[in-house]
Amino acid sequence: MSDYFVEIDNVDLAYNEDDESLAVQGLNLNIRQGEFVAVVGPSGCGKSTLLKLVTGLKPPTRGSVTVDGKHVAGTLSFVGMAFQNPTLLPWRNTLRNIMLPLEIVEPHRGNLRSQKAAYLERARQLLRTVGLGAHEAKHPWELSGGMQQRANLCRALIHDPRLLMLDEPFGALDAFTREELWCVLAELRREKKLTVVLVTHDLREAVFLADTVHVMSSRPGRIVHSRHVDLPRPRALDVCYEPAFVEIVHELRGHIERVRCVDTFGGIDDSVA
Amino acid sequence: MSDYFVEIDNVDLAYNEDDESLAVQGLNLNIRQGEFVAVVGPSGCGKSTLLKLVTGLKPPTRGSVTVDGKHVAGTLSFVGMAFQNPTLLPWRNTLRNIMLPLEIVEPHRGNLRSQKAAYLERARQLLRTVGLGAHEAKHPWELSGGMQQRANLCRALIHDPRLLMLDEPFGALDAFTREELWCVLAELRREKKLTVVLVTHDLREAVFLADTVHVMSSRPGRIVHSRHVDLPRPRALDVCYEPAFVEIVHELRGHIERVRCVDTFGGIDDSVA
Amino acid sequence: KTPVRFTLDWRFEGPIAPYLLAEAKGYFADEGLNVTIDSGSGSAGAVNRVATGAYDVGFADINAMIEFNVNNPDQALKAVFMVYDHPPFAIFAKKESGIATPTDLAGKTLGAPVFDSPRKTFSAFTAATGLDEASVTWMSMDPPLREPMLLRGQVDAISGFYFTSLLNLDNLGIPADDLVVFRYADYGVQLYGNAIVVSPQMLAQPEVVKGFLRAVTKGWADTLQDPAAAIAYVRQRDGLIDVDLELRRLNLAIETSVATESAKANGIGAVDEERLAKAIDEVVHAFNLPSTPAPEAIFDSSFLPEKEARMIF
Amino acid sequence: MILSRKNLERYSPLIVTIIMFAAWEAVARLARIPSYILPPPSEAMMAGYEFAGPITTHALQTLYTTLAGFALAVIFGMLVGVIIGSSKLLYRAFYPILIGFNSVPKVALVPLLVIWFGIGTTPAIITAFLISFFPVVVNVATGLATIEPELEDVLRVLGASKATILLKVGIPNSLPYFFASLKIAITLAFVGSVISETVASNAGIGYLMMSASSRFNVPLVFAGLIVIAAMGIGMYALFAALENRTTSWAFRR
Amino acid sequence: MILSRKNLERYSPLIVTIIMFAAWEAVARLARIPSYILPPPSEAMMAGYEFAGPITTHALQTLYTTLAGFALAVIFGMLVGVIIGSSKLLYRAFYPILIGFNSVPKVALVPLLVIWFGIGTTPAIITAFLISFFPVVVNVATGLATIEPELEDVLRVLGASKATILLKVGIPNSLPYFFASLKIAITLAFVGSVISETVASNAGIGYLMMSASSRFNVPLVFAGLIVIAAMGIGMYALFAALENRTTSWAFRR
Ligand SMILES: Nc1ncnc2c1ncn2[C@@H]1O[C@H](COP(=O)(O)OP(=O)(O)OP(=O)(O)O)[C@@H](O)[C@H]1O
Ligand SMILES: Nc1ncnc2c1ncn2[C@@H]1O[C@H](COP(=O)(O)OP(=O)(O)OP(=O)(O)O)[C@@H](O)[C@H]1O
Ligand SMILES: Cc1ncc(C[n+]2csc(CCO)c2C)c(N)n1
Ligand SMILES: [Mg+2]
Ligand SMILES: [Mg+2]
Repeated sequence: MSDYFVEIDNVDLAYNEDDESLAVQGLNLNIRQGEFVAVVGPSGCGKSTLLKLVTGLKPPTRGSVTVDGKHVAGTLSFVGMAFQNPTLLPWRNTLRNIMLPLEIVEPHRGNLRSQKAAYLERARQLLRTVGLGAHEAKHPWELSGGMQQRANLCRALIHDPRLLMLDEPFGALDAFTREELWCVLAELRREKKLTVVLVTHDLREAVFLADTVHVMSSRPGRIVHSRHVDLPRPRALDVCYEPAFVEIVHELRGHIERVRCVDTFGGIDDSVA
Repeated sequence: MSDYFVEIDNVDLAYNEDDESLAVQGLNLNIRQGEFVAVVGPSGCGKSTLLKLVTGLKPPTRGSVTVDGKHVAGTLSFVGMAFQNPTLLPWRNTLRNIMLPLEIVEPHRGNLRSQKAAYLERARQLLRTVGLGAHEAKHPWELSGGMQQRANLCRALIHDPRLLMLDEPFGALDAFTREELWCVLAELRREKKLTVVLVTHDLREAVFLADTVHVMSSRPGRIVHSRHVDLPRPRALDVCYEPAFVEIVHELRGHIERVRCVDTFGGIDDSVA
Repeated sequence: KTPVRFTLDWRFEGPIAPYLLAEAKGYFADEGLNVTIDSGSGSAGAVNRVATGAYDVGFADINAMIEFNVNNPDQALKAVFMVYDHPPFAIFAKKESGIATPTDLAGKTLGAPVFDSPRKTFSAFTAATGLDEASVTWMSMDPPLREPMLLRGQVDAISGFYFTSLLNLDNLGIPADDLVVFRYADYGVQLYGNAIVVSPQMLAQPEVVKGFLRAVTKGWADTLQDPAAAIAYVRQRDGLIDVDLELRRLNLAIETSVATESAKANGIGAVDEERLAKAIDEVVHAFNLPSTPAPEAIFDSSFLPEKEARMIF
Repeated sequence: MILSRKNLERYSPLIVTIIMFAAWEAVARLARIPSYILPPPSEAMMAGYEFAGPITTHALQTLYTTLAGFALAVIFGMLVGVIIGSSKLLYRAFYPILIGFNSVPKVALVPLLVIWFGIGTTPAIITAFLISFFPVVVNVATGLATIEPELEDVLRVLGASKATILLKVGIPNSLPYFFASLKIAITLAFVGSVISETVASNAGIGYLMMSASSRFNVPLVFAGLIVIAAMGIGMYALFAALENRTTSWAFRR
Repeated sequence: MILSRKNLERYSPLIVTIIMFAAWEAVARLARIPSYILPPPSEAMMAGYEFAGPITTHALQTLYTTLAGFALAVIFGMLVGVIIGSSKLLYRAFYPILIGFNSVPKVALVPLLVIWFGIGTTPAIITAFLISFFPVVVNVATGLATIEPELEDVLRVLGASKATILLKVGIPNSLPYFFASLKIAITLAFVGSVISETVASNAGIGYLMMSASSRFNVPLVFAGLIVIAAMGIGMYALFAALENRTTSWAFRR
């Protein structure tokens, strides 16, 4: 048995059975238990698809995905996922949306009735952490875009998942809120020893948080470059201004630019192809 | 008559009639014809609300909104708006989603039948510009998050609106696509002499594109600082590395930080209040 | 040609052969009439259809018509031609139930629709037989349900038209020999049965009514001559009917309700003034009506063809 | 008297009802429509008043059978709707049969029911059930089949079972349409029980109407119709209140 | 013979139908239910074969009246649904009346229709219309009342009129439920026309059944029922095809 927690082995995925064009092709990615991985790449390259593959939401068309030593068939039950679009349930208010995973995932599901008060307090605490303490009774459509995104993040965290999948969780937040939440996330991860996969467009965010940053090619997506971030932990926000940090960001930037350049024949100007 | 195109005069807005807490309070903002305005501020402060006020989607609870010399009552018909969540119609494919405004806004509505081919070509051209040329037949759920956002942007532009309202139009895009679209937008605006209101969290984006950047306070939102950006036009992407540019970004950053500090008693940690 | 809308009391069955025959053979046309014949959904319903003006003429239960006239004097209809001189009203029970005389019905459960004429005139039967009307319990059900309900013992007896229920029961496997049948006419009940009734508007056109009745009389004459041939016209109109069954039904109707002693004596279509008065009294009593109409208000014999023409038996 | 918008909204059903009755009364009187065709509502009301006692008894009987049949229809309708709505195979397999069964007028089956269960309450309940069951099935099935996969994924990623997804997303998502189907179903349930009563029963508004019509008491028939309508509206008010409490999120505007 | 999943799906309605008929046949024969109560389907088929000619004529008549009434129901149902669904005031004002009206069994109104329109085609069409109109109203109104305001805003910001919003967002958004309502409505339309034919007509499956039942030709009654069911399924197949073409977006999965 390998010592990887997540293993993606030469995976292809076609969204439409009949459609030959693949969303990801020849995807290989290994993630160690407790590792914090960031995935970056041009828009539409297959980052969200990657997350769906790991969590079992989409079965691979070819290749295999293994999580925790087991072949992924169907979905797992120790995953927390923040989707790219905050898909909050419109008939639940914010607090009850956050509580949803507790109603589904064991052991919380069984304990929920007896320890209602404790769980409620935990949810409220989490809401406070992201600055939504005063908004727990609001329905999703009464929240601003950034507030929805924060609620979405809370929902991914509430049930203490072992594997955390975050799809651009801070995209709609202002710089300060965002940086604050970086620190919250880093701390949480250290405490609970979470394995995290973070999809983001913000290279600084990727480098600040991750142990390894993977760069994906444009569609059909595959990993074209992986960069280990060897900055010491815990990292303070000041690290962003250190030359080593800036250099990594710069290096990654270069990789993405190259990926997109190839892309000029298949991506941004794909009409030409 | 004043020479402002958009005048927001001491506006309050409460989302719930019975609810006393206001989303924006004492909001004042004037926009000249042809001006490019950026609005920044902490998450949930009322930026999206501001856009809804200007376009007439929400009538102000108190105060008045005037656009083009006329009091806003009901909606206008020369506005292009990209909503924060890309609300594409699920029953239309990407191309037909983009075409929607042409079916509604005069004079296109009247001409659509006779000049179908020309309009289709125009829509396709626009899709190519944002890199979606190969995806026109896809339905919204077959697009990645960033692709949806780009389609959303196209829909706001297709009908040559005089007033363009953009609510974080580039939030889900990678740095390169984003910067490319900055240039597209700046060029378009110069060509058509558009009046643009851009909501964003990216201060570099705001400074690069806007003539004036307004900083909003946290909820209830109002403009606490306005900064004229006097960098010469046209601006190349290199301008971002000029000291004058960096300084403005830094200054705005300070303002937002201050806004959020006040906020410690009502915002991020509003549970304490 | 004068259009005349004619509603039957029930489906296209044997006993209405004369009218279909008259129509098919052009007897109505000969009188300058263009008659359309529609099926009905009950002899009381037929009264209503004529009263409302939806139809000009109906083949309907005269007792129901009397009731209607008393309740709605301004739209009072008139019967102009009596068809069922003896009412086909009857009570049926299975022999095995031990019911042998009408008084045995005391304490039993009877089944019939609420609008069933035999049920509605039951008190005339009880008055004639000495049965205590209050001692029976009625169960209400759709017409086609009553025979199966009797068969399965869910009711002890049913009321119905003699020639209908008898054949229905036969059809279901109970031959007449296994049944006890009390026909109202056999117990001295004076009631009449179905008649041709017309609306007040029609009465204003005596020639039309007369012509209509002439044609009907001819139709009956042909039918009595050769019932089997008459059934063919029913079959022509409704391809679904069972010819043998309808022929039996027609013959039963003729035997028990049409070709009665008094009809043979006075010709088809006529009524006896005295008996009519008694029949009206019975109806008034049975339906608990507030007033008793005069016989002239119920039956108008002035449209009948000459007696010779009506002596067709 | 000038009504505020709010009061106008509150009293609008009453106002419309009154206007409708007034119009009916006017037409019936002015056109001199005889009361054995279409009695003016005042006459129907008077007949209703005169026979208030029996009407009440019969109405309660009808209400009872209707509600019993309706309750069965809701329970089984949801069950079948859930089964059909969550499996494409079962959807394809059973939908046509259901459609076929529902195209058949249930009156035709009442005689069967009467022979099996005897005259009285049971056939009425079953008829009400049979007739009102289908709309619930259709709307629940449609509600489930049109869930947005994105919402479903939120639960699937947590390892939720099909049943859980149904409970947490499927049902709430189709709730507005479930209520819409209840509104259709309750009216049909009334129709079903009344029809069954007209075919074979000694009690209920259906029997009352049948008996009144056989005595040419058309005003009483209409009184019966009005009573049914009133009961239908009463039940609707109940659902509307329930709907307001549970699905206001869907009608936010 | 092993069926592939795809073939299983394709033939499943047929398989279920056959199983159902087989079960019916078995029950009727084994329990020796007399054929005047519940004839086995084979007898019903034979009766149907025997009277194939008249059945065809009557079935065509019923199909005609049903489709005419149904078409009216769809048109007016959409109209009323749109009116009620897009104004809260009108919704509140007219919903109760509609509910009341629909709780009333339409059979009770057939005699009235006969008086006004005579026996035959018109009352059947009107009854089919009256009975099938309400489900369309309810589902269209619900579909419109539950549009997401966000989608609506997309059009409002362009200065679109209410009518345009309806056309571009309201209708497409409620299309799946509109089709659901059509499925309910077509079955009810059949019920309506057949019921009307049993009360007042010389033609149509309703007349056929009535005529057969008054002669205790119960197998023929059931043959009539089977024919109605078959016509209902045929109409459903038509809508299902239409639905597939227009609303596949809502059923993506
Ligand atoms: N439909 C609504 N009903 C009630 N409250 C609302 C509604 N929409 C927004 N709000 C509230 O109004 C405030 C401002 O919201 P708005 O969407 O304008 O914020 P924003 O500045 O756009 O934030 P973000 O950057 O997160 O998108 C928020 O506190 C939000 O909770
Ligand atoms: N449900 C779907 N059906 C068909 N194609 C899809 C579907 N979802 C995504 N795709 C396609 O798969 C490709 C990858 O999509 P994905 O959502 O993984 O991109 P992404 O990397 O997350 O992009 P973004 O940064 O814009 O969110 C895109 O080209 C998209 O069009
Ligand atoms: C009100 C009423 N309607 C129908 C029948 C049944 N019925 C069966 S046969 C027949 C006469 C046929 O010529 C009638 C009327 C009834 N008994 N009473
Ligand atoms: Mg994505
Ligand atoms: Mg916003």
